[in-house]
Amino acid sequence: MRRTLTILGVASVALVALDVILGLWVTPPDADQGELVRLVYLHPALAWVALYLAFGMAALCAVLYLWPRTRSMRFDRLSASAVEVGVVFIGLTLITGSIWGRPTWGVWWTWDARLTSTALLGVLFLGYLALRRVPADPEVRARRCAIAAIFAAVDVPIVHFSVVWWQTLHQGATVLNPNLTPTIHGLMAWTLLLSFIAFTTLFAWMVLMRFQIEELRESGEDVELTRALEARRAEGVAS
Amino acid sequence: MNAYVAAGYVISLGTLGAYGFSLAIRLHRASKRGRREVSS
Amino acid sequence: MWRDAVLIAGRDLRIEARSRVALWQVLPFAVLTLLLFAFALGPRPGLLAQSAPGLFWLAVLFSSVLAAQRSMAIEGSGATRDSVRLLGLDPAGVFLGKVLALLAEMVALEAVLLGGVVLLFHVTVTSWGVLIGACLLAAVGLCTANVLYGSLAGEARMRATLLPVLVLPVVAPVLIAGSKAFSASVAPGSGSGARWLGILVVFAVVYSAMGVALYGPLEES
Amino acid sequence: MTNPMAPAIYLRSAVALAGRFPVLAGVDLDLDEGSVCVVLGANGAGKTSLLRLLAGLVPLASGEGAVLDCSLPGQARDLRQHVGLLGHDVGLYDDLRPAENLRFVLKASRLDPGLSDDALARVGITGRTASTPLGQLSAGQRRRVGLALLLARRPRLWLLDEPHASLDEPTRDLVSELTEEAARGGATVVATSHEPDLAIPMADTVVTMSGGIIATRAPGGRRGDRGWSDVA
Repeated sequence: MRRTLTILGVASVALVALDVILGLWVTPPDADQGELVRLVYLHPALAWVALYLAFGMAALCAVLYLWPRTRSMRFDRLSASAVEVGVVFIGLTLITGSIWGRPTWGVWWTWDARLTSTALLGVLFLGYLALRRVPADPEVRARRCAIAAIFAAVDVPIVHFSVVWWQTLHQGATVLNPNLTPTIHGLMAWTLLLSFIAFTTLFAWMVLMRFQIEELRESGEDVELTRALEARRAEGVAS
Repeated sequence: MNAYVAAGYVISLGTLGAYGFSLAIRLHRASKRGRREVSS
Repeated sequence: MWRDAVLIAGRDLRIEARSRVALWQVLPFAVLTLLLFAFALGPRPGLLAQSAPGLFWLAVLFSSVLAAQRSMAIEGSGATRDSVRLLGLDPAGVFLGKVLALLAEMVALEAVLLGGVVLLFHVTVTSWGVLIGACLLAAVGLCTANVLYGSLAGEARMRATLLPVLVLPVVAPVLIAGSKAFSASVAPGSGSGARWLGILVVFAVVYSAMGVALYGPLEES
Repeated sequence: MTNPMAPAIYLRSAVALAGRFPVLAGVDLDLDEGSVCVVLGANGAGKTSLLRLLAGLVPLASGEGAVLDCSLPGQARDLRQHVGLLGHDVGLYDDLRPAENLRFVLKASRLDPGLSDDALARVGITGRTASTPLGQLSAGQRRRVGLALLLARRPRLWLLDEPHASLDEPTRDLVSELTEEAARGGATVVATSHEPDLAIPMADTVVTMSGGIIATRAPGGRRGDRGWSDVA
């Protein structure tokens, strides 16, 4: 397990570094957006990891945990790790999104459909993390969190449609905000693809690490359990 | 280099770096605690 | 399932009838929020009438969370929870029962708030059908989500602060769709109300189905 | 009905957890149908957790267990309907009147709600006390309503958590009387207690718990109607 972690770690750092070098220096600036387009090698990849990868994985693991045949605490830990890393990525998606919006629309935050639903989902999963911190029996906490993850995942399409309809009526998405990912070709397209791969690997590395932390913490507690049993019995004999 | 682009990259990479580093530390501490439990 | 639902709803409503919490605490809170909104936005009638749809649903949303806190408090913790779990009720029935009881309170609450908005904010509603439909559908959605997240939030001391954090982001689409449906019912002849009712229907159906399916494992915790 | 030979309660090195702490650390217990068992022990010895395990409310973390032919932890849910649990807090609704509380529970257990009135009469909850909300009754009166609930539901397993605690003389006698009546009627009774002088005379078996396990086991003072009693 440790070996895969280090390999993944090195790979993700290398890929991200390559993406940054290509994105910042090698690829040409865009015709109308100029240098600003370089954010395209960051924002879409972050959003893809945050919205689809992280929360898709969290929901999938939650379902697997709730399904009696495949129930195991590992899925609960995987789900929680995916959410925690996912929330970090969602934060960055929002930050890079609003940085990109500032020069184009003149404001840090616009009620653009994608930004709004991303923010809402971010808050939704902050609720998951809040629920996770509630002290409870591990199985009970796992069950609650799994159900919360499924609720959040089910809410994604509802949020998406209601925000998109709400937003288009509001100020017409297509008129004001140019498509965030301008049509690109050649080296830029390759770098964009690279950015997706780089951040997916980074995500995998982080989730695995977070998962390993939970595993070690859990195994630490199992060891303690056997010692706790002896201590409990000794307590009886002593009294 | 456009200021916004720089800000975007610095913030993103900085946060990811910091978070990755914190994960590494927590992992190290957890594995040390794990080993100490088993050995003692 | 329905037998248990009626039983639980009866119990909750009887407890409400005895303790009158919804009547003397949640209702004043709802009306109070309307006044606070008016104070915040200033007395100019045009502004209030224009923002009335949003304000109405905000008042409904916050009151629904308050009412749900109360409904979950009935479940109690410790001994009361144990004794109910010993009765072998069908979890889906318990869920539907609690939703029905909360729904009764919510519909009454919405009626009063609707009166308040129309009077205080000088709102003239043209198509009442869309508005009433939105209120009922949204109430179902709100109640199902609130009961689900109420049991998810678990013990009382955590729930006071955890329930709003959990449930409000989830019911945001109800707030959006509700407000849009309300403004559609106020603006003469604009036919887009149906779309928002569609969202409310989907929300209500999805959360009712999930409640019936997932309330069992939830109660086990 | 359970075949007479199989014990109503069978536990082998049963472990139950509260979070990470093993409240029950390997309990071995055998009790026959229709017998009364009293569990003594210091606070924190795990008495209440044992009752909740027997009620199927706490999962059996490890070891073997079967109560009223329901194996633990798998059939805990089916076991619950046959169990009556009465703790310090009676676990009913303070806003409702005693009769309303009982009718709710009886209807939920698919029993005739009419049973509530004579059950309440049997425990002496009548007249004005019967029509005041449970929240305004004294601890003793609330305990009586709890007992009335058990009488009406007639569960096959009675689990009483310190039934005599903080009760006046007549109510204590009522508790002992009803427990005896239930056992004679074929129910199995397990009660924890801090008053050995009250508990032992009404018990077939007396066990003491400490540190999450059963330390000692001895026969109690109750002459089982089966006429045997191995005088240790």
